[in-house]
Amino acid sequence: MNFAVNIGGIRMKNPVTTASGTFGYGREYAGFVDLNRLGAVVIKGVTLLPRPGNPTPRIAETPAGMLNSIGLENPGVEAVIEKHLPYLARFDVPVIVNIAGDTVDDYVKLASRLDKAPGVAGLEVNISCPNVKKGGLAFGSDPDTAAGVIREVRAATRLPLIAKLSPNVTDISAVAESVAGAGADAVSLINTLLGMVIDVNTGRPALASVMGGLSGPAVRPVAVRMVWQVYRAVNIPIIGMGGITCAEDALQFIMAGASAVAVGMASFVNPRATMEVLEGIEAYMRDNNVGDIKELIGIAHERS
Amino acid sequence: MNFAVNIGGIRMKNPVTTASGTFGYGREYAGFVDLNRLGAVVIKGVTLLPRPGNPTPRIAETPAGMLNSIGLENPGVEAVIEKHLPYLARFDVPVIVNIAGDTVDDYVKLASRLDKAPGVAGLEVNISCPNVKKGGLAFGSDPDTAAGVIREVRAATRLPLIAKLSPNVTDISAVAESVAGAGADAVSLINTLLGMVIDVNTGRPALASVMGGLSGPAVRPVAVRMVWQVYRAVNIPIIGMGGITCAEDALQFIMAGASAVAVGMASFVNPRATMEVLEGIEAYMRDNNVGDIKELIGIAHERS
Amino acid sequence: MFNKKYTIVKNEEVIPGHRLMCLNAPEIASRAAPGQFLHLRCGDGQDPILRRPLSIHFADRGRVYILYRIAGRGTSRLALMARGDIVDVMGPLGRGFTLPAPGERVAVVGGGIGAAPLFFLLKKIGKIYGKKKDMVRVFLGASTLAMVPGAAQIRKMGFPLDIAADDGSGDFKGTVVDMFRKEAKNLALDRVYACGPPPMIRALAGAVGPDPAVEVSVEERMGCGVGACLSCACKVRAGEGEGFGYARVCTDGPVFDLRKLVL
Amino acid sequence: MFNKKYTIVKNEEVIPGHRLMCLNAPEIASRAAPGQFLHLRCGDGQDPILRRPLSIHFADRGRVYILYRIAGRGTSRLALMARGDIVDVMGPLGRGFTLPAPGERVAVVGGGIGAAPLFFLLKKIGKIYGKKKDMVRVFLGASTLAMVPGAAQIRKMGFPLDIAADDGSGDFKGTVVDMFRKEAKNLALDRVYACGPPPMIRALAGAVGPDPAVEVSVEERMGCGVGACLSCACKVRAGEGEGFGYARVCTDGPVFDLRKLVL
Ligand SMILES: Cc1cc2nc3c(=O)[nH]c(=O)nc-3n(C[C@H](O)[C@H](O)[C@H](O)COP(=O)(O)OP(=O)(O)OC[C@H]3O[C@@H](n4cnc5c(N)ncnc54)[C@H](O)[C@@H]3O)c2cc1C
Ligand SMILES: Cc1cc2nc3c(=O)[nH]c(=O)nc-3n(C[C@H](O)[C@H](O)[C@H](O)COP(=O)(O)OP(=O)(O)OC[C@H]3O[C@@H](n4cnc5c(N)ncnc54)[C@H](O)[C@@H]3O)c2cc1C
Ligand SMILES: Cc1cc2nc3c(=O)[nH]c(=O)nc-3n(C[C@H](O)[C@H](O)[C@H](O)COP(=O)(O)O)c2cc1C
Ligand SMILES: Cc1cc2nc3c(=O)[nH]c(=O)nc-3n(C[C@H](O)[C@H](O)[C@H](O)COP(=O)(O)O)c2cc1C
Ligand code: FES
Ligand code: FES
Repeated sequence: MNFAVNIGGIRMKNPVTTASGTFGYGREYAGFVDLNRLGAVVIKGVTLLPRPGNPTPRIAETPAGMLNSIGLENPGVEAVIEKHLPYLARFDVPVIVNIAGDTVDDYVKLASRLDKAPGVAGLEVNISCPNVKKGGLAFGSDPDTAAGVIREVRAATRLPLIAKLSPNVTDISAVAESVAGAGADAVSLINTLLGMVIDVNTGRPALASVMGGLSGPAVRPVAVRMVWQVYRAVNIPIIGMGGITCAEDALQFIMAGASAVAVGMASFVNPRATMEVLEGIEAYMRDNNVGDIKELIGIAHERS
Repeated sequence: MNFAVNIGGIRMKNPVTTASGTFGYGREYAGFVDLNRLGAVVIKGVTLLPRPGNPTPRIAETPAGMLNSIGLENPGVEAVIEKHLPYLARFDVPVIVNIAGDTVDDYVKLASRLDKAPGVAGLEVNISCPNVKKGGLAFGSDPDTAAGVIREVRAATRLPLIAKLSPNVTDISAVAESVAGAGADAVSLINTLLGMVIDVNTGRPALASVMGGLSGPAVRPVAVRMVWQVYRAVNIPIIGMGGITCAEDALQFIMAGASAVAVGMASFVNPRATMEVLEGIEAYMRDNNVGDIKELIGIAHERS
Repeated sequence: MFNKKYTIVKNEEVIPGHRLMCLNAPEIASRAAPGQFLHLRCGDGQDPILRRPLSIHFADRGRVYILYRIAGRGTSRLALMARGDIVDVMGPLGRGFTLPAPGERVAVVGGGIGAAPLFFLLKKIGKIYGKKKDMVRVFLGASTLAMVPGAAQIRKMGFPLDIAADDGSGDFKGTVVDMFRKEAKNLALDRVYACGPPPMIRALAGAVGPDPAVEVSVEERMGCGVGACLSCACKVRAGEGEGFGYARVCTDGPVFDLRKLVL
Repeated sequence: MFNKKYTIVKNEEVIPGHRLMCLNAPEIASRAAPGQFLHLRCGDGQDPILRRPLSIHFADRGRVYILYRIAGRGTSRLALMARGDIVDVMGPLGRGFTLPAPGERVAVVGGGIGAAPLFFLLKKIGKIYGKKKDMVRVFLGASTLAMVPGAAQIRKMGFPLDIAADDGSGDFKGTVVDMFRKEAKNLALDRVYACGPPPMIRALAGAVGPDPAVEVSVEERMGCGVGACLSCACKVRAGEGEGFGYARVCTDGPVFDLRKLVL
């Protein structure tokens, strides 16, 4: 059986990767998961300078999901290159760095810095983070601005570029087409849905930052729908994510058109979730005589 | 204690109403709920002519929610006026008719027909239904088209108008402002999020119509966030809905800025959900010495 | 129509992957009719969130029984419950079977777990027919003999029972409809009652001939169970020719005249 | 650090609204240190979906104990579980308390359910101190005497215990920090260990004086429990002056040097 997929130039030995911000820098889960067995590791979003992140509470539980407003806490790109990439280089797994900026220039600087760093297989350009004041979400909400970021980043690096799209838009296909046109090698979706919880005992928002990003099984139907729509709109590969907890969930994304899948908050609940997804996909393929994972990508379109 | 609220001219004795399409025409739940105790009844969406609705399966269960693609099955406005409004007229409860059309003209005809029908307290203009091919969602996705519908309907009736907004937009405040400017007396939100489930055993979409509308507790954080945003954008009352199952859920919406709340799919799970929400709000007010429900509307904005 | 919490008296495996649950539910038991169903919550949280419709397998002396196949998330949770646990139940819901008049020649046809509601129907028919149970023929089908629910009880009630099994372990090798087709020719049936998966119902429609009145119980995904949400639509003929409309399985059915259905 | 399913040996109410759960978890028991915590799933579905962090109350002979307050959705589900049920546990997680060297004068201060992890700490201190348990003072506080968990056992272990109760039913009427402030003056403490709600920790910071080393256990909402998600941030001083950064309660803590925290 063949599980290998190629995500815009990143060769993954299987389609299972991690959602940025939910798997730290890999080492946090190394006690539970053999990192060599992952298709790729996508690390926590990195910015040019260190960021402290938002005040707490940063998370709130919601029905079949959670809100987060971490606020891109990270030690900055230099520290990531120094401290975290060398650790990951020990493993036989492509490392994808998720980058975030306040300005287009931030993204460009990050890309050209990481272009020269060893051990980077590709960049995931986060134009969809709902948890920072400037930039982030704003870039991803409009097809033209989104394309602007990708175009500039494209010029700054030869690394494979994955544009991470926001679900908080009227027409995700339009954004996907636009970033594909601007040179993205792949798209990943979805980032979190903007949401909010109020603590009725205090009458205050449950998160210190008022709003946060909703993820988890609750959002999966929205995510599968968006993958479906984007598959029809663009020809570049899709990394699907949003509420994947098991192989069946992952297969929904693959059948909707994703070439790879990322496991997000499910790792918090089950630290071996990535491995169980992988093993479950293998079992499904065995049981259904599917010789190559590529045979499953997008099949629901033919059957609907 | 005072529970009465006024939703753009509709006097409700308490803030608890039903979400269109989840409470039939009232009579289906009359065995479980004393309709006289509801703040208002919002009935299933009605169109000019009868509609058969979509093929089955029309629903799929999702984590803490469900997808539906009923496709606005209804007997048409004349049958609703003849068969269903007279039944509801027996009760001491304002009846709000949810209207849907394929064209602006459909909405106008519906509004002028219902303007003359007895027993209609107001119209909820559904510019956000994801389950019909033309119109519906399309009207609600753009501030200008949305305003266009409301402006024409406004000219056709003196009934209070509630614009029902779609969450499938980049900027719900913009749509809310636009319909308020066009003459809506209130807004209701949210309608369902567009979603999809794939049955991995068949490789086919679980719904016959491929996509459907996601509702239930899963979407509540998105709905509360949108009510919060719209409260800051417009001065007309808001009916909040999306995953309300109990008083605590309802209070989140009220504290975020909703003057009334609608119970949707929770009635399927617990046919007395509307009554339990109402009783729970009363208990909360008693326990917290709140003399008037209006004191709670939007308080989270002051406290954040 | 009630919505109450009832105590489980029993919840036991009867055939592999199938359980019989007995509830202490006097209000429902005294009003239930064959073909009606219950709408149950499978646990007290939101996982799963929707209720599950399950036919009334039998009701008597304050107790209501359901016979269910462990099919997925909801029924798996039901299967974990034990004597003394509480279940939130709406019921009895829907329109059941029209009972036969004494003297009518009747066939009762069930496929797999579809047989669940037929047991209650047979009990009522038994009361109506008294000693004349040989005017009633029962045909049940399954993959193998051991998977036919309640066969012994049906025989004990005095009904002639024929079992079709795909693997030849029954009285007939093949589907229950094939068996029915073969037998029915000679029976001059006035009424047929059937319940089973959609392919079986379609096959039956082709096999049953124009004479008997045929009632079938239909399954469709349900939201509310009370006619409010229009989830459970099933296609029924409207007017002459190709015209159709949708009926609600939960309140217009689940039992329908087979000839009114668009299959 | 393990993630396994363990069997419940006991899950009993010890004080109103609080339960003591004993798990048969040998891998965890043999590695656990005072101040570390477990991250538990409260049920096998998605309601609630996140794990819940609970301190290790005690661990010995293959068994691990947690003492928890029924606070909401998750702990209510835990409370429903019974002997023989299975819980999915990650642990032992986090950095625990630095144990005292024999001879150091120690105070252990707990507020409410905050006392939970201190019991395990006292067991270890007891081993280190042998007969010299009078060099250790234990101060616990609660609304009323009956709400102090484990008082009898702590006395049985041989530690001098003072109880502050808001309603005057204890040795001192008022908060545990007020009692501590009054007593500590005369104690020339080398180390203080504390655990309790944030207001108590803040009050303690004002009461403790510059001399003793002070370690406190901090609570924050958690996602992963292993340092990956950055949910559980707590403010710690960085450099001199006003500067601060965030530490992760789950892996940098939950036990922190009080003077490093920005409260
Ligand atoms: C009127 C009626 C009577 C029924 N009587 C019985 C009975 O007596 N015994 C029995 O074993 N089964 C019966 N069924 C089928 C039973 O409802 C489903 O097997 C059950 O809902 C599956 O739930 P699950 O969570 O275990 O499976 P899942 O597959 O996890 O269910 C997911 C969703 O699909 C729906 N669903 C799945 N299968 C069916 C189905 N066949 N029909 C309708 N909805 C379905 C569920 O309600 C749920 O919303 C009946 C169905 C109907 C409509
Ligand atoms: C390191 C650590 C050790 C702890 N040890 C204990 C202990 O030994 N005994 C005990 O009774 N409690 C302890 N707590 C607090 C305990 O985790 C919460 O009471 C529990 O998570 C509440 O969950 P719930 O579902 O019952 O309440 P809910 O209010 O329904 O919880 C909703 C959400 O808020 C979070 N939450 C609620 N209260 C707290 C809190 N105080 N701290 C962190 N997260 C919270 C929950 O984890 C969940 O994500 C500890 C917390 C931490 C961080
Ligand atoms: C705690 C947390 C932190 C996250 N941080 C990032 C981030 O830094 N960059 C990013 O692009 N996405 C981030 N995400 C979004 C996830 O990568 C993913 O898109 C989203 O959570 C949906 O997947 P899930 O439902 O499986 O969690 C974060 C999500 C969570 C829950
Ligand atoms: C089965 C079903 C049918 C619905 N039909 C309509 C409709 O006809 N018109 C409309 O405006 N909204 C309709 N809705 C949307 C609800 O009114 C409501 O906006 C949505 O379900 C969110 O509320 P909930 O999460 O409480 O269900 C329908 C929802 C469901 C679940
Ligand atoms: S299940 Fe709602 S109408 Fe039948
Ligand atoms: S809980 Fe995830 S970093 Fe601490």
